[in-house]
Amino acid sequence: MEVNPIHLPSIEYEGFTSEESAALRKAGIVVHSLEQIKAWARSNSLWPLTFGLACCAIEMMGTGASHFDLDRFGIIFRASPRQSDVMIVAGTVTKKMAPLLRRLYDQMAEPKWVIAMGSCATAGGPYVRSYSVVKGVDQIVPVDVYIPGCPPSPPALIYGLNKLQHKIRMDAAGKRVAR
Amino acid sequence: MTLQPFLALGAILFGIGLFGALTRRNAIIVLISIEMMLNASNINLVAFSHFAVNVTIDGLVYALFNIALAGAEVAVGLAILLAIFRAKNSNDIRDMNSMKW
Amino acid sequence: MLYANNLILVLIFLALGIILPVASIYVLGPILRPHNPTQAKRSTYESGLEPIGDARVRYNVRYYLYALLFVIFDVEIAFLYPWAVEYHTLGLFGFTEMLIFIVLLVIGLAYAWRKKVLEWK
Amino acid sequence: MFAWQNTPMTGLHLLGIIIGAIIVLLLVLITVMYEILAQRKFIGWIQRRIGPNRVGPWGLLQTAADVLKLLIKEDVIPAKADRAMFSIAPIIAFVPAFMVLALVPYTMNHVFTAGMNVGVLFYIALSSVSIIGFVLGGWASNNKYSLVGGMRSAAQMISYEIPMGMSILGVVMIAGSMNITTIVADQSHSQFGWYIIPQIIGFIVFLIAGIAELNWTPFDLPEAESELVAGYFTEYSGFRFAFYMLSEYVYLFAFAALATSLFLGGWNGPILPGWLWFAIKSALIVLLLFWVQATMPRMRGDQLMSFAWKVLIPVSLFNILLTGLLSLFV
Amino acid sequence: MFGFLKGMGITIRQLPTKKVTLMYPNERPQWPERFRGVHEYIPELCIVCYQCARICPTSCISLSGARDDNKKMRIETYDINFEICILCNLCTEVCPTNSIRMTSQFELAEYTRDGLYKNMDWLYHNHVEHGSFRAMQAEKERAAREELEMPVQQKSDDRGGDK
Amino acid sequence: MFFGVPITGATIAFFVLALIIIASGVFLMSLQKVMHMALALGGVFLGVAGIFFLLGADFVAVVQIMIYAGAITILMVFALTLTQTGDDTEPSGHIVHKVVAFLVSAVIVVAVLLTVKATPWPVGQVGVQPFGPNVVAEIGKAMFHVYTIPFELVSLVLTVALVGAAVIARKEEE
Amino acid sequence: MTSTLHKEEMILNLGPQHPSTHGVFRLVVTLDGEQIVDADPVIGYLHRGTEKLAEGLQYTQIIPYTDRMDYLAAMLNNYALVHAVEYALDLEIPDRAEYLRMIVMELNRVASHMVFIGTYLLDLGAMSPFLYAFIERENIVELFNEICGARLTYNYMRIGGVKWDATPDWIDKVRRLVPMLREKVKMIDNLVSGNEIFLNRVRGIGKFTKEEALNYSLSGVNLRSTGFRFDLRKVRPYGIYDRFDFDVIVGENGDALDRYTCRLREIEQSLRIVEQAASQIPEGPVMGKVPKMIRVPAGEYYASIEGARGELGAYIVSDGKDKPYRLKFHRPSFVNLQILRKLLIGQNVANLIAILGAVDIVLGEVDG
Ligand code: SF4
Ligand code: SF4
Ligand code: SF4
Repeated sequence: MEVNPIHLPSIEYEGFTSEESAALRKAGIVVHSLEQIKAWARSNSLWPLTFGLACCAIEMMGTGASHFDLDRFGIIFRASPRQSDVMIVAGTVTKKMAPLLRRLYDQMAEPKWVIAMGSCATAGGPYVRSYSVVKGVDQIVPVDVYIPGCPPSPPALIYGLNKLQHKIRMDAAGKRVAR
Repeated sequence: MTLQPFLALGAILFGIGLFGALTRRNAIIVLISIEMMLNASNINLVAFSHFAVNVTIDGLVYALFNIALAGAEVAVGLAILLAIFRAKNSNDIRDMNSMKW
Repeated sequence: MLYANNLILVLIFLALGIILPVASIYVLGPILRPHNPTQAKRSTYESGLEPIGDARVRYNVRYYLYALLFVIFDVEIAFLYPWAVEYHTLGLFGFTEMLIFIVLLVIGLAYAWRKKVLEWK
Repeated sequence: MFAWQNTPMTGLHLLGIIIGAIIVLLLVLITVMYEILAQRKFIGWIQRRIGPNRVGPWGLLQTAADVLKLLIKEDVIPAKADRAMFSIAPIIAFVPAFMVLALVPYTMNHVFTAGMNVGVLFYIALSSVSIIGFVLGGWASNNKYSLVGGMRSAAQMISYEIPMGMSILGVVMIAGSMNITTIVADQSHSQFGWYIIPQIIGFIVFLIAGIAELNWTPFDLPEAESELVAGYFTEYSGFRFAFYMLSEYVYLFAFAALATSLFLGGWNGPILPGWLWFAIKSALIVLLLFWVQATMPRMRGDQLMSFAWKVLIPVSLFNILLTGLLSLFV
Repeated sequence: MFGFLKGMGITIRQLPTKKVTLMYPNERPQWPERFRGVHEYIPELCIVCYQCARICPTSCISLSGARDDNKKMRIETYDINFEICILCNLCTEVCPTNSIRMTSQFELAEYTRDGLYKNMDWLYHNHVEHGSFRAMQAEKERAAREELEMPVQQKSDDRGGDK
Repeated sequence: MFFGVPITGATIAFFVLALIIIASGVFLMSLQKVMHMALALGGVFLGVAGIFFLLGADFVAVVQIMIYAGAITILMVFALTLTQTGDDTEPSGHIVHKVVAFLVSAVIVVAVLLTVKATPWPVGQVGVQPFGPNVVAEIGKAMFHVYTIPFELVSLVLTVALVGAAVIARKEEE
Repeated sequence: MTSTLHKEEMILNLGPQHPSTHGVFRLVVTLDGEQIVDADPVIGYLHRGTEKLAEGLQYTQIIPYTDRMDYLAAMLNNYALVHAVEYALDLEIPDRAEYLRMIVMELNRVASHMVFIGTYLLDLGAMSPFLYAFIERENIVELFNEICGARLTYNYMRIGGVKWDATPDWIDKVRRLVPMLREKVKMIDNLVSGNEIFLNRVRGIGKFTKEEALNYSLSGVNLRSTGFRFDLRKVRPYGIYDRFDFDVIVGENGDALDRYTCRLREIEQSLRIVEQAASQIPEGPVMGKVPKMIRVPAGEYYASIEGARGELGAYIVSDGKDKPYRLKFHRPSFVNLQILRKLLIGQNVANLIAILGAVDIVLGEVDG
């Protein structure tokens, strides 16, 4: 039977070579559901790195606080990159900070995701013309979700996090996330 | 089961400890080796007590005293080692040949 | 009553206690988890910076003093327990015996206290 | 009643207790998982928020997701770390925690309770073995936060082990036994009732020392997030980290069980079945700890140490003498 | 000596109190009328005066217009780059015709940066989903305009800006 | 039967424990990093505790775990961190020295082993409780009735050790 | 042989990514055991070049940038700039606008101190007060959201007035909020103020004297905690502060505990101001007569206000254009940070957090 390229995207199963994953992909549903269980666990236990850079960090703290309560989604902040799954870049990334940010990202254990919170992290925001600011954190680390705003309000951050959860699940199901 | 295996085990452990005490340079490791020898003697004490013709509790009490003294010995021994270490910046046993530091 | 049975139970718990982490870390884990150790990932974490110097430096003697006190007092506890179990039968004699024992150690503790061994700077 | 304790061990019996032990293991793991969820919920409520509620009904699957995630999370061993030690340290920390559970008398019929004569001391001895796991983990990571965290936790836990051991002495003196099962049984017909009554000082010391041993707020210095990032397990990821966490929560469980057995009469209680009483009492202890955690700020290292040596140890010694005098003349 | 007990009392008293948490994805936040979410833009009103683009501190508005048959300025393209827009409100403040205004829409997060570059079409349809006070008012205005038979731009279902 | 030894639970346990002890001991002697040695030391101590359990001396076993495997090992670890000198490997001695030491130890061990084998020992049974149902109580009785003076002396020794160790360790602080 | 101690010192980086450095602040501490031998603050990880950017922006356009300096007290930052410009232009501000400004500024001061109290206690290990403080802060933020449409970066003030008049029931809401806040602040205070653990951790820590504080040119609570009565709202009343009755809170010992209690009690004073302002507020316009294009006459101007963290000043050098030739902010966090090194040496790591937290810096303000 012809393999429909749209329905079977080229996801690589972790721990398998590409040929093996191809074979597994043919086998289909079983492995898919394993991947989906993994994605379920991962998306429901996104532990962000405690990493506030600037003003956005205050809104990030506010999101974690009682009024919006990130704990509802199983999101708890971890201070060590080894134990965190997602890096919420909340604030302005300066050129002085950039290598550190990259190192922290590198030190995170896989799988890992990045959320660019606020226009500063997305593209430099108000400081887009500044000499000392990196114009978007995607120049340093791969970003999964961009949340605009300056700062994004807590619900907007939650919206972004939900979108990331959606992406994790969609990736596991082999579907492209809706753009 | 007889007493012999236990005594043999004690002897081997003692031998290992002795070898360590003789060859090692790091004073702390020497101390560790001595502790192993003490442990070997404890095995013997308890085993003797267990296999004695009239079973007595004495061996166990001796072993307890032995452990207590070992604790005290380690505490003081390590304290002295630390003091020497701080004076000479070395814990090589060869550097500890004088009583004055 | 066969006392050994209790020991066997403890032994089984010990075995399970070892099997669980070993199985999950070394057997189940490698199948399920990604593995991609890069040089950068394996670098030591220190607030995002390159660490200055080695972590394994000689450390303050302060901690050692507590460990030392701990050994001595642990020994004391080891002697207190048989006494406590037998306290019913020992009576006043046992009480005085232990009183002497404790008082001596309290003197030691008081000395350490006075000498500011118990301070932590 | 499963009379395995009084018969010679046969193959069938062995199989029986192995299966039983596995069931206990699973039950404990599930309990611990819900302990964590309960912690998040309870503290959340105190903080006027909801706590986990979106994973599974009422968030019941939250911890399952967390554990599963940690299992499938990459396991990083830093290049500069001492590989062998780094791998083995969490196991050293976890195994004693789990072994302690063999001694907990859940019900009157002591199914799956090793009635060891040295029961109480066994707990103390094992928890000091766990400390080695913590300090070695900190050392092996070759990370400064870990090192300081490991040293701190070791210094703190050994300091509080002394008052812990001493506070139990009073109970042992009254019961005349170190066997936990015997102690619990004794409380049903003791002239004092539950031992919390004659041993109130001992209980308080035990509680404080136990909280400190668990690295629980306000004694959570080793993991002092605001200072040492994550203490001795800063460099740990994935399931090794999970085992550190697990050993902590298993100890929490064991501590609550021990407090229940030694001071609160264990399974004793009217009407309800014994295991339920046991569960209720230990749940109350656990909730008390959560409550304390939600309220207290953290102590400082030096204060923590002086508190152990200058307050708790003298008080527990005093308690021993008091108990001695009391049972001499009463 | 036992001052900490007071604290314990306070925390336990919070236990039964009403929880303040907003169950966001199920429950929508009640933003006030002036809330500055992402903009909406009504092309019919715009007179292409460039004031908004000029005041914008980050220069994230780009627009172009041309004269139509009636020699009136008509907007042709109007894009806001939400990568760098800081939602500062200055553009809406200076707009003489109120054709650019803020909505209470905050649910904007994209998987790509390009997705945050929003065109006139997107901005025009932005208000509809969220029936805040202001959006409803805008809807009313629009209805009034439609009665006056002002031409409305062709609707399109595609909101993506990354085309 | 295995080399003339009947295979019972106790025998298996003994051999496993002996293996643990000897392996840890040999590890201890052959390892290079001092921290690893501390860990191996813990293994030795725990193995010995297991032997005590096997011999029915459960109280001594627990004390062994508590003091040796717990307290003393922690003390060692602390001492080792305090005396780290950059490279954490232990300088190994001269090879001749080692050989001589090995011979001396081996001779002693073999001599003892031969003596042990030659002597007729009484035969007991492992696993039965030889010390009565409650070892702790027995020990308590013996210690507080028979060994009163040594007991008090121990407290004296401990006090002296406490004071002495504190003074020595403290001295360098100032 | 004299014993030279051979302890190796350990150099530890705290920050920039560290849970309790309040942002991207880096502190290189040299440790002997847990004792701090040396401490070297490293800043600049959030240097965004605000002042340079301001040279290319019109005065109105700079206002959003001030929001992002001390992002915990954006209203006060707004005011610092518009106040300086108004001072330069000698503008008349309508009364209602002034009152609204006072209300939002003092509320913002309360919110900022709330964050301080919350994060400080979080640093000290207490979780709940942090969340309680954030709940109350959220109430204030909601009010701001209502009056200007943003939760953190308000961009509310304009040269010559304020952007929005209050919504019809806004003033009422403020009036209702004040007693509630008062109660809740007391609650948060009760939660820890009696706690022995807390007191022992902050009492006598990070102490400095009046003279030292002046030598390091500290301002704000850091200065007042030593007993020096200096509050720009009193000594050089700007705006309409002279119409209100409030006290300047001073401490006695100049330690971390004093700084904590000073902030706590300042909340009370701020609430008093808010109360008075809310009851006196007149009707009227909220924007004064302002030229369409604001051009500051050539010259140099400096005006300062009492920010949430100390003297917050704006220094404008103008060449008569619509954009400043040079704009410099006197940023209190930056100045207050200087004393940190002195305070830290000789302390232990746990105290480090207590001291750093009590100085109360905001990195956006430190780095500019
Ligand atoms: S996006 Fe805005 S609020 Fe966020 S860090 Fe940048 S300037 Fe601050
Ligand atoms: S809100 Fe501000 S940044 Fe955004 S487009 Fe308008 S003026 Fe520009
Ligand atoms: S200011 Fe208003 S009218 Fe002028 S170009 Fe912009 S949107 Fe159009």
